Amino acid sequence: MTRVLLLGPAREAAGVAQDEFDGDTVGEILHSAVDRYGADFERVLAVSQIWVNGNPAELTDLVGPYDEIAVLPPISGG
Amino acid sequence: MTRVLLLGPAREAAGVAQDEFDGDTVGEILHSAVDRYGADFERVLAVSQIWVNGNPAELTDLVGPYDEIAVLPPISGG
Amino acid sequence: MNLAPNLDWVFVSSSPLSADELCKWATRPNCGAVVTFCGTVRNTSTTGHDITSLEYETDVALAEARLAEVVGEARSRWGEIGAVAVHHRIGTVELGEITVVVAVSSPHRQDAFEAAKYLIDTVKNCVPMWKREVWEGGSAWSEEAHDIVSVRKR
Amino acid sequence: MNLAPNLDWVFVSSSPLSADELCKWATRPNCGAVVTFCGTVRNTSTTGHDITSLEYETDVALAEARLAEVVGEARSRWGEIGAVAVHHRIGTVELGEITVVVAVSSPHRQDAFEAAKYLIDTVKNCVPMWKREVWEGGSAWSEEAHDIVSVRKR
Repeated sequence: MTRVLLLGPAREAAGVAQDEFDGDTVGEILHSAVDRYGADFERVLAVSQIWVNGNPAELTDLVGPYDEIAVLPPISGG
Repeated sequence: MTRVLLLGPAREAAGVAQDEFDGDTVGEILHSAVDRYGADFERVLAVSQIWVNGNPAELTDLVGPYDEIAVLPPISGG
Repeated sequence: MNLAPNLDWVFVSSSPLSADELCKWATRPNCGAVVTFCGTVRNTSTTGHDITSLEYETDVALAEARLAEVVGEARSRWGEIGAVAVHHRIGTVELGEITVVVAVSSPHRQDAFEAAKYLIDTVKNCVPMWKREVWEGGSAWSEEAHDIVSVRKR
Repeated sequence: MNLAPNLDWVFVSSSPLSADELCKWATRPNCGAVVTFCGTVRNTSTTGHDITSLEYETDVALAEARLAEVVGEARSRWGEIGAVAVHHRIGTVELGEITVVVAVSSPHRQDAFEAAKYLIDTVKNCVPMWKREVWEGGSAWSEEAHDIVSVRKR
């Protein structure tokens, strides 16, 4: 299982701040996440950045059980 | 009598922070001040700005009993 | 608050922030200048309502790692700066309270001003942080949102 | 400390200065940015000694009048800034303590940074203030002295 962090509007759309998924790539895991959370989450995901272990990642990147995927919608800090 | 403020190194050279002098112009009063305080003060005065009531003044400016002359050596604030 | 480190201090917390605390911490024997920037909750809003508070959320570990990267980049640009702190509040922050505070000390004030300006600009562009605007009877995500920028791209 | 005025607050006093006090005072409902600058006593010196404290002297009325003129000039240059405070300490100020603090609030941080930088630069050039450096066993006037500059000439 790979941990997924869901931040800000992604957390709101998913209904949870973190979750766990099976899958070999970032893309597979996010696909499972859309299945689990539905259309609202899919819309947020479409405008979000994806990081793995704190760094920007591609959908084709491989992940394992010690990796952490983060879904980061557009920010508004400060 | 016109009040004279002596600031920083001018205060140190004169030995007092303020004093009073008779005289009709800024120049006359500062001349009397040199007579009263001596050569150390004269050296400080030579590099100082002179203000009357908070504004830069000329030696020929007339002053009266409600005016305040300030002797301001080079500054080093903040 | 946790034990303050020596030169770099990034911190994300739901506790109230203090400019004095960071100013005192940043003051060093060889640094005559300390510039602080405080972002505070104001009543004007991106959504047209009278704001009563803001709610910030993030993942603390991700945000602190990014803050540390921003501070490192500031050090590479201004080699003479002394202590650098960036603290960001999360959770509910009331009108007038501090949401983010930056403090930079330096032997010379020009560097401290420039680095502080760079730090707050870069924090706002590069650090993961989400803001909800709260008003009497409602709340919504801030509409001024933008993509996260990588620190080196600025 | 005396009663704080509404928008401009200049103050010369022998009491300790606080960045927090000015930051809080400067915070306004419509101003999301507060920049403060603190000048602190550092150990390096113009006279080559290890500084233990500084002694500032001035005429308080003359200095406060000049500070008010500097603040007025800042307002004429940055019309949107909110509250502006400049406090300067006189008397003995120990190593690490604050000698001067500037605080500026503004709806936008760019103005607050620029105005704060202008204010401290102009205060150092234009306000009558004399500094003695004090070390173990002696003291002397600072050797970085320069003529007072008129506010409008900057």
